[in-house]
Parts: sequence; C-alpha cells; structure tokens
Amino acid sequence: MFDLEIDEETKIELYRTMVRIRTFENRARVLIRDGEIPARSGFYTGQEAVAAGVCAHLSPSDQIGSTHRALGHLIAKGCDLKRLMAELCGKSSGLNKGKAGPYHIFDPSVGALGANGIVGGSVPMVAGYALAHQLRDDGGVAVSFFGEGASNQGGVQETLNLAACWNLPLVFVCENSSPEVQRMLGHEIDYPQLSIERVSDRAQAYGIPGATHDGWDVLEVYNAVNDAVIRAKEGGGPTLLEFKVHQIEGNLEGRIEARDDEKIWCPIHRFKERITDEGILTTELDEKIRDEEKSKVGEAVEFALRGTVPELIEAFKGVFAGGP
Amino acid sequence: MFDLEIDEETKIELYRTMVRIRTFENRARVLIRDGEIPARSGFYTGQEAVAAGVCAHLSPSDQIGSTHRALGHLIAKGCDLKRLMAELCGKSSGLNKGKAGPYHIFDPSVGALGANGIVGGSVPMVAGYALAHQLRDDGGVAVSFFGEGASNQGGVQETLNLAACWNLPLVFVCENSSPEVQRMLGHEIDYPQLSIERVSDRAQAYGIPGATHDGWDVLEVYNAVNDAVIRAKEGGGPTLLEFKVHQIEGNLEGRIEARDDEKIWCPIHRFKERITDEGILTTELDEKIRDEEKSKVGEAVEFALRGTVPELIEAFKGVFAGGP
Amino acid sequence: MAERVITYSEALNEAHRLEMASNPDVVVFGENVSSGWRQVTKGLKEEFGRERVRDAPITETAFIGMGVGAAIMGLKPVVELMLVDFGLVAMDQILNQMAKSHYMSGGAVKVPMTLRAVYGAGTSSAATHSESLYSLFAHMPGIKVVIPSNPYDAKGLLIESIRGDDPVLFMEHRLLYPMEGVVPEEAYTVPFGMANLVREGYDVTVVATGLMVGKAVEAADELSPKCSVEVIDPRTIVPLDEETILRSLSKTGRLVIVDEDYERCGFSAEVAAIAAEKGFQHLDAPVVRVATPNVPIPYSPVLEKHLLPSKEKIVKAISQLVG
Amino acid sequence: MAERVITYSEALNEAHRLEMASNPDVVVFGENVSSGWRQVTKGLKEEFGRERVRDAPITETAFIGMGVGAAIMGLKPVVELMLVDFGLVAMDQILNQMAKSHYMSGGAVKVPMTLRAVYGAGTSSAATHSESLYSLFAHMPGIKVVIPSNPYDAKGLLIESIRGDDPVLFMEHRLLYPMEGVVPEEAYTVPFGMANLVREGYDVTVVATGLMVGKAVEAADELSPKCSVEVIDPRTIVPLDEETILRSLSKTGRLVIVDEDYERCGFSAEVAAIAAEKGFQHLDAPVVRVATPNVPIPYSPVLEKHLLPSKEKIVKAISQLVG
Ligand SMILES: Cc1ncc(C[n+]2csc(CCOP(=O)(O)OP(=O)(O)O)c2C)c(N)n1
Ligand SMILES: Cc1ncc(C[n+]2csc(CCOP(=O)(O)OP(=O)(O)O)c2C)c(N)n1
Ligand SMILES: [Mg+2]
Ligand SMILES: [Mg+2]
Repeated sequence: MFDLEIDEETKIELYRTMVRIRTFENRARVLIRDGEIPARSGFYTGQEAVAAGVCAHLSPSDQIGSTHRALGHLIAKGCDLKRLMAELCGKSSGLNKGKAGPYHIFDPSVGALGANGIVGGSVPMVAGYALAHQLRDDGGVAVSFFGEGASNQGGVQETLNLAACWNLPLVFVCENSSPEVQRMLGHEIDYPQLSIERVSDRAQAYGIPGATHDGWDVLEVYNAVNDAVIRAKEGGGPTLLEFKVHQIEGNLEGRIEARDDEKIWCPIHRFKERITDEGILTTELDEKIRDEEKSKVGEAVEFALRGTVPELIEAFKGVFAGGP
Repeated sequence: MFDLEIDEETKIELYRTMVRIRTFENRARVLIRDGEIPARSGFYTGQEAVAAGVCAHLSPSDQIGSTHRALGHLIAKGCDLKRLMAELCGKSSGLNKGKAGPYHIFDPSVGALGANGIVGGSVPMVAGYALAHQLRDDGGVAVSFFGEGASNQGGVQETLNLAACWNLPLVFVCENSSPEVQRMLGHEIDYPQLSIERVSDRAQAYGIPGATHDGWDVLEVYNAVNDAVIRAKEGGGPTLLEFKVHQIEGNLEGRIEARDDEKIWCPIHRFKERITDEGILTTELDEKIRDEEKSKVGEAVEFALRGTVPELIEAFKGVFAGGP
Repeated sequence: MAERVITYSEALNEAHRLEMASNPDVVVFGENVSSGWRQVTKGLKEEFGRERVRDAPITETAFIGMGVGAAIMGLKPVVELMLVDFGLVAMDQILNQMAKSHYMSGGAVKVPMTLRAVYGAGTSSAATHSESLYSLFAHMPGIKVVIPSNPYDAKGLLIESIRGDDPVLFMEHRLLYPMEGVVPEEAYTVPFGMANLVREGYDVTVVATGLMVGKAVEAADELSPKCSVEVIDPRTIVPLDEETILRSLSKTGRLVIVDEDYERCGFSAEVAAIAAEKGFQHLDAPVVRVATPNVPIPYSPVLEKHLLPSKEKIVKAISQLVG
Repeated sequence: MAERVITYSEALNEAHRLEMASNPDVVVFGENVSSGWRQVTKGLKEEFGRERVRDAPITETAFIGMGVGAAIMGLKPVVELMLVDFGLVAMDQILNQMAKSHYMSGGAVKVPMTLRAVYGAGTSSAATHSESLYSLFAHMPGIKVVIPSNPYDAKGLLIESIRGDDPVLFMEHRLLYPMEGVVPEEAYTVPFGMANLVREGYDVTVVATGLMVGKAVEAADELSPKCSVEVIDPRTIVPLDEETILRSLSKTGRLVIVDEDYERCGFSAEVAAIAAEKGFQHLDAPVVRVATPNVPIPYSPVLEKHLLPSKEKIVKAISQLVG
C-alpha cells in the first residue's frame, strides 16, 4: 500500500460525511426519546470514519451490504436523508414505505442493499452483487460490512471461501468493535468471541489479502480501501479489511464531539485536529459544515414528521412482486 | 512432533484394522449388488489409514463424530461388526434397529457418535462431546472427522472458532480427498471448492495448531494424532489435522489390494510393504490376519442376513425418549 | 401465608437456579447469558461459576450443535437463542440433529436439551425480530414445543423441560416477561401435553397460545355474559392435548383458534384440521382462525398492529360465529 | 405429427436450455451442476459456458445467499439445492433474505430467483435424505412453492418460475425424474395458482401434490366405478387455488388430502383448515389427511413404506369416508 495523495476537497468531503452521520444519529436519538421513532436500534457513533472512508471510493452503481448498525453506511453511500429519516419514523414517505425500519433498509438507487437484522445475513447476498458485476464485466465492485461478532458466523466464513474461489470483485470490511479497548477499559471477558486477535488474520485462510487498520483514522481507511477496490475492479478478487473501532456514546444535545475520555477514538475529533493542523479546516469552515449538515438533517426531520403513517391496506401489499 | 517408537503389536493392530475395514466394505458392496443392503452409500476405501491411525489413540470413553462415509471410522472405533452389518441391511438386530442406515449410525458403547447425513452436520455436536469432557475434567477427548468439502461449511468453521475460544479437548480431522490427485488425473476443475491448497492452513485463522500429512501413510497419521490427542487431554485445546487421501475403488471379489495404478495411494499396500520389509509381517501372518478378518466379516454377514426386518410398529416408536 | 407474586422472567430465572443447584449436569450457554442485563439468566454465572454458565460467540449453529452433543453425553444443556428468528441460521442442528438423533439411533442416544427462545411481535422490531415460528419446529418430528403463557406455567414447564429426556423448544414471548403471577418458591413441574382450561364457557371454544391467551381472556370478558367463551391454553403444542380441545368442542360446537404465528401451514391450521377430522360431528359452524396473515411483519407500528391478532379481532370472530 | 414424449428430468433440462438461450441473465449454480451425471443440468455448461453455469462449494448458505443478491441485481439465478433436506443449513437466506427482501424493502427490490430442490422418500435414504419439507417454506410469507407432478407441468412451471419476478422454491420428486409424458418442444408457461383437475369425480375430492398425484389417480382407478373420485393437483401450494378445491368440495362434500410432507402443521393441515373455514357448509363428512406421520423417515424399507402415504392408504381412507 502506498500513501495516496489525498486532495483537500476529498478530505473536506470525508469530514463532512462523518459530521453528517453523527448529526443525523444524534437527531435520531432525540426522535427515539420523543417516541417519533418507534424502536431502538444500533448506532454507528464512533465508527463514522469507516463508512466515510469506504464509501468515498464507491459510485451508486457499486453496492454495499450492511448490518443492524446501518445508518452510517447508508448515509455515506448517499441515501436521501429525508426518506431515510422518514423510514426510521415508520412513514409511508420512507425509503421503504415504513416497512423496513432501521434493520432492513434497501435503497437500490444508490447501491445500498441493504441493512440486515440477521448478524452476517447480508454477507452472502453481497457475493451476488459482486457476481453480477463479474458476469457483466462492468468494472463494478461490492462491499460487505460486518462486525467482528458476525465474522464468526458460518455464512460469513462460507462467503469468504466462495468469493475467493470465484475471484469475485468484493471487499469484505470487518468493523471490529475493539476488544482491545474493552480490555483497556477493564471489562472482564470469560470466553472470547474470537479465537484470534485480528479478524484479518483469517484472510490467508482463504488465500486472499487482508490487513488490519485503525478505524478511527479516516485517511488510513481511505487508503486501505483504495487498494482493495482497485484490486477488485481489476479482477484481482476479494480482500478482507479489518478496522478497529470503538463504539462511543452519542448525545441528545447534538454535540459533534465525543466526551473527553472518548476523544482518542473519536474519528471526527481526530480528523478535525489533523486537518485543522494542515490548515485545511478553519473554524469558519467547520462551523459552516456543521451548520449545513445540521440544517439538512433538520429538513430531514421535518420531512419525516410531516409524513403520514402508511395506509392500513399497505400491510398486505407487496408480499410478492408479481402478484397475487 | 517427534517420531514415536511404535511397537510391533501396535503396527500389526493398525494393519489389521485397515484390513478389517476394507474386507467389511468389499462385502458390503456385494450385499448392495445383491439387494441385501437396500441403498448405496459412501465408502471409505483408500482412506483406512486415517481411521485406523486416529482411533488407535482413543478409548471407548472418547468420542468421534463422523460423516456420510462412516464405515471406516465406525469399525476403527470398535463398533460390533455384526450389528453394524445388520444395520446396513436394515435389520432390527442392527446397531440402531434398522432405523439409521449408513448415514446415521450411533454406537455410544464405543463412543461412535455418529455417522451423519448432512455434510458438516456432526462437527458442532463433537464440540458438545468435548465440552462434557472438559466440564467433567475426565481426561477424555473427542475427534471430529470431516471432508475437505465439509471444511467450508459454516457450522464447521464456526465450531473451529468456538472450540478454540473455549479451549475444548477436540481434534479436528479433515480428510482431504486430494484435489492434487484429481489434478494429476487430469480432471478439469472450473471452480475450486477450496480457496487454498491445504485445509490445515485454516488452523492459524483460529489460533490453533494445524498440519497436513499423507493420509495414505498410517504411521504418519498415528504420529500426528498422538501429539494432538495428548495436547487436548492436557488442556492444550484443539488441533486441526489434515490428511490427504485418495478414494480408490473397492471390489466385489474381496481383494484387499487396490488396482495396480492405485497402489501408490493405497494405505494397506504401502503399509504391508513397509512392515514386511521391517520383518514384522510375514506372509503367514498376513494370511492369518486376512483369514481372521474375512471370517469375522463373514460372521457379520451371516448375522445380518439371519436378522429379521423390524416389526412395523417400530416405525412409530422412539420419536421421543420420554413419551408420548 | 401470603402467596408470592413474581414476574414471568423471574419465574424463569428461578427455574434455572433451582435446577442448576440440584443437578450439576445442568449447564447454560448462549449469547450474553452471563450479562446482568439479561433477566432470565442473570446471576447464574455468579452463583454457579464460569464453567457452567458461558457466553458463546454469535454462532448459533456451533453452540446449538454443541448443546446437542453435550446432551447426548448426558449433560442437561439449557441453550438460549436470543430470538427465535435467529434460529433460522441453525435449522439443521435443530431440526435434524437435535430433533432426530434419538429416533435415528434407534434409541441408542437421547438428547435431553432445552432450547430457550424469545419470540413475538408488538415492539415494532420488523420482519426478522418479531416472529413466532413455532409451527416450523412443530412440523418437524422429534421436538417438544412449549409455550408458557403465565409465570406459574413458565417455571413449571421449564423445570419439566430440563428434567425430561427429550429436546424441547421453549418459547418465551418477550411481552410476557413483566407479567406477574403467583409462583411457589419450591421446584415443581407442569406436565407436557396437558392443556390448561383457562376459562370455562359454553358457546364457543377458543384455543390460544402464549401472549394470545391473555388476549383471548380479555375478549371473553368483553363478550360476557352475552356470550360464554371457553378458553383453552394447550401450553405445549407438541405434544398437543387434543382430548381437551375435542371435549370442549363437543360442548360448544364452535371453534376459534388464536395464534400469533403465520396462518398458512401453522399451528392454527393444525388445530383446525384436527377439528375437521376428529371433531367434525361436534362442529356446528365453520372453524375460524385468528392468526398472523401470511405477510412479513412490517416495521411501522400501525401496519404491524393491523396484522397481528388482537382482542378486537377475537371479539369480532367470536361474534360473527356465535351471533 | 406425433406428439413428443420425454421424461420429467428431460423436460426440466429443456426448460433451462430454452430460458438460458433466450435470456442471458439466466445463470445456474449449485453443487456439481456442471456434471454430466446430473440429469437436469447436464449439457448446460457446454452450451452456455463456464461463466453462467458454475459448480459451487458445499456451502448452501453462501451460494443461496449469492443467488438472492444476484437476483436483486436483476439476474435470474436458478440455484440448485441437491436435496431439500440440505436447505436446513441455509434457512436464514431462504426464509428471511430470499423470502422477505421484497416486502421489507417496500418494493424497492425484487428477488426473481428460482431455488430448485429435489425431495421425497421411497429410496431407503433415511431421515436426512427423504423429506418433503415444503410446508416449512409455505409457512413463511414471501416464497412461491411449486410442485410439478408430471413432465408437462415441470417444464411449464419452471419456465414460469424463471420468468417471474418472485422467489420460487421449485420441488422435484426424485422418483418422478424417469416419468414420461407429452411435452411440446417450444417454450410455454403453466401459470401459478391454477390447480389441475386431474380427474373428474362426484363422490369425493382428493387433493394431492407431486408424487402423490399419481398415487391418488391409481387409487381412483381402483375404486372406479364403485366410487367416483375427483383428483385435484394444486401444482403450486403458494399461491394456492382454493377456489378449485372449494368448488369441488361443494360437489362432492368429502375431502381427502394426500401429502408426502409431515402431517403436523403441514400442507395437509392447511387444506383441511381451509375446508373447515371456507368449505364447512359443503362438508358432509370429516376431512381425512393421508400424510406422512410425525416421525423421522427410517432407513429400513419396510418401516419407511409403513409410514409413507400409498395407494392402499388412499383407497382405505376414501372407502371409509364414502362407504
Ligand atoms: C443470527 C443472529 N444472532 C444474534 C443476533 C442478535 N445480535 C444483534 S447485534 C449482535 C452483536 C453483533 O456483534 P458485531 O457483529 O460485532 O456487531 P456490532 O454490534 O459490534 O457492530 C447480536 C448478537 C442477530 N441479530 N442475528
Ligand atoms: C449440507 C449438505 N449439502 C450437500 C450434501 C450432499 N453431499 C453428500 S457427500 C457430499 C460431498 C462431500 O465432500 P467431502 O466433505 O469432501 O467428503 P467426501 O465425500 O470427499 O468424503 C455432498 C455434496 C449433504 N449431504 N449435505
Ligand atoms: Mg462488534
Ligand atoms: Mg472430499
């Protein structure tokens, strides 16, 4: 891996995507508290660098498969914020008419296919997205997001083998919610989930490249994914990338920054410091970005709240595409 | 691994076990042809060294889990030949009253638990056998047999991780029916089953020891398993052993030797040459062993044929152990 | 002495503790079962140690299969499936290995394993976190399927499951966890295959399971005294107490089945079929199923509610039948 | 011109070839599908190339899930499950992802995938190689379940499956493969949800699927002319042509369901339930199910035969009902 020269614009975009995700999620927390979003779900706070760094390499004709912690992936992949928020609120104006909720959102228009309520459930499907690109020879790529818990699931391990055997244009992205951090925090773990420290050490068991990176450093993510995407698009087959992440707390006040003790793992905080040092981000620009994202998310909330609940007859519709 | 000093008696026992398996299977082939065994199933011919070399280390209070190609494992583990043959013939005198057939034989009296019709299906269960030993701290061990095809199954890969996480006294034995031989024979393989050459390369992906050996050399098997069993019994956790095997043709004439062109992979042929050279096996002893095994298998066939088919009411019995 | 009242989840916790204390072969594993947040298993690790209470990796196939193997070895594993929906990744271990090993082996091995699974809709958790699915398990021979509807049954049925010799799928509706009821402190069992006559009546028989039992009783209350509703809770759907259902039918001549599982090829179909086969001479009117229609559970609370069986739907079904 | 006669498996092979030739999006994968020994898929690789016809590793979860993904991308995957029993290792991909993605997504994606599965008992293959299991898939919303009973239907229903927009479980009884029948050479479709009135009759309605259709007809032959038996083959159990069944029932007043799947919570229960709900006014006698009892299929041929539905059992059931 060589270090990419990343231009200022891209850096600002990466920063903006992370801010957007966090802003959106913090607002969603408020809507949950207020009962406007009818159920809790997993949040992506602290992991924004992974979604941002990965999806920056993808176009709408590339696909991702996601998890129960999908909001970051979906936003980074370009889902319309309004319809996304409306979906969380269970409105008919939602991306999926209020039927999906946080766990099953699909947005084919941007290649977000899809969130998944079953740990590891989306991974085999992503092989199908990659297969379609391979058969059509269209230079597309598919990315499969999953957690370190999911990495053990049978279907995930089967898909690693299959993708390698068929040389599919697929990038496996494992977000390892950092057992090392858990240990640092003194959490007792009687029996580990994973028999190894690094999920990426499994790559060689499938004969594919693999590496582990800090998921709180968006540029490290961006660089690593660049190589893997190029390899996939050029017919070099799949790669297994692991990013260590630490799930941090969000908040209801809309604060972008993490708590002080969490800042070392907070990708937004870290990247802000870096690009501020580099002179790319000024206080004014930062405020502008935050304001813009806040207002976009605000519009999304308004849109969602304005939406109507689905008509009852919708419950019975759409079990089959081709009737009856 | 150090080379064990293996005494003559053990060598003769290993040879005898292999001869027994092949003799038994060849007779089973005849019974299939004659319609006395009502269904075809997988045979173990050519793989005898693995079952013999593995099970020589196990006592009846150690368990194995097996596959759709179970006869070799079951015989080496000590199943009664008569009741085994009767089971294949679907008789009520069979090990499982004629309900199991080749794919589902269980014989807890010798720790054979059990054949399995689902590729990879027995592997998670073997973790349970190992868990029982661990909880009881009784120094027992469990062995899981599976093929290289099965090695990809989700449940198998999940169990590798679980056994490693819980440090279970378990030896994974993968019999790789030798793609390299397939290639030597010129078979075209569009898409490989396995994304790597050696299944044992997956061991490190679970943080456990692993190695690949020739499965046609019974002493090599015996040595490798010795280490793994000791490690498991001493609390050192699981090992993944891979043995390359070549499935060769059996015959209806009861010949022990393989066809000339198969002899290089025939464990019986190879071991016979070796222990003959070593002066352990004389022509007379060899004939004695073959005669003895032939007559034991002959008795098994008689027993099986003499048996009665189950009473019809048996069909409904035993769905539950505790009624109704 | 005042009778003690505890919740459904406390009753389940107590059943674990009593059986673990009296039988060292009882072991518990599943995802996060050692966590203090998990109502049913909390405190077990502290009381019985890390050897017997273990968190498993998120690999249902491996750890359910491990339960099957441990049971064959004579342990009494109580394995937790966080939600029954997640069992779909492990159906071979459940429907083949757990269910059939005893029969296939001609009785040579037994599988005394309890697979606990949380189930049920009503929390806007959408299609993969809201199902009942017990009919899938009941369809396959070899698994006893238990669905307690109240704290007393929960404790007694769980102890019966653990002590028994057979594999059991033990279904716990998540909305029942806070339900309170009188539960004796000592260990006791509730036998399988014996329905609970929850409420006597003469005009119509309602068979309901799990959370639906309460809804059926509410409906009966609402209709009383105009209409006299008999409510039967089978408690175990495998084995099923057909006799009690048929006896009731011979009295009422009318049958409504309330089932949170999907309708097609579901438990409600099975009870309707039994009525049509064995209770035909008693039937005075068409059988009615109030079940979840054949539609994945949607996220939207209004849509979800629209699909699920409810007191209102039961009242309506009974009224049309009797009225 | 003489009508062409081919076998059931040849009809299926032809359906593949026609659809693959006319639509480049049709792709085929599964275990050993490129082998010359596999009757249904043989020759496809040679004709359409190694890109479109692929042998997959023995990992049903991975390759069925891959089919779901490929279908979402607009391909038309025809995925083979060597035996339906093996599908149990992949039920999440089938019952959640394949079945529900269309609904859950609010229609944003479609899953036009055909999952072919061989099924059925009668070959002494024992408990994990002999099942029918279609009721498991029918229980879950979102999958169309197709069971052709003859070569003509096999070809027409497979083409309909491939051309359609929905996930289909396509069940092929292995003992039907050698069955011969007249099959047109060109492509044609048999629509879903339209039962086949296999034989007209007046005394009793027999609903049978797959291999059981032939057994029902044999039974009808044996009973004729003493008793006039109407035989209905639903062809697709999801969607189910209830109308044809109820219309027949209104004529005969008697219903026998012949189903190779397990009885409890099975397809036979569903049809009985429909009769008890919607056909009650027509029913003159109890409904009778002739299904596989709730017992794993044993290896012993005599035990296996004892459990399976047969001509004799159908004759007996009808005779008792009508006689
Ligand atoms: C098959 C299955 N088992 C269990 C669950 C319940 N569950 C939801 S999230 C989760 C933890 C997942 O861990 P990981 O994959 O590391 O993702 P993270 O939550 O850390 O992002 C579990 C056990 C599920 N949804 N699906
Ligand atoms: C889950 C499952 N899928 C498919 C099959 C069908 N099947 C039986 S044996 C076999 C090949 C197994 O290969 P391997 O594990 O290498 O064992 P070998 O036959 O080479 O000993 C297959 C595909 C099955 N029994 N179970
Ligand atoms: Mg994690
Ligand atoms: Mg093999």
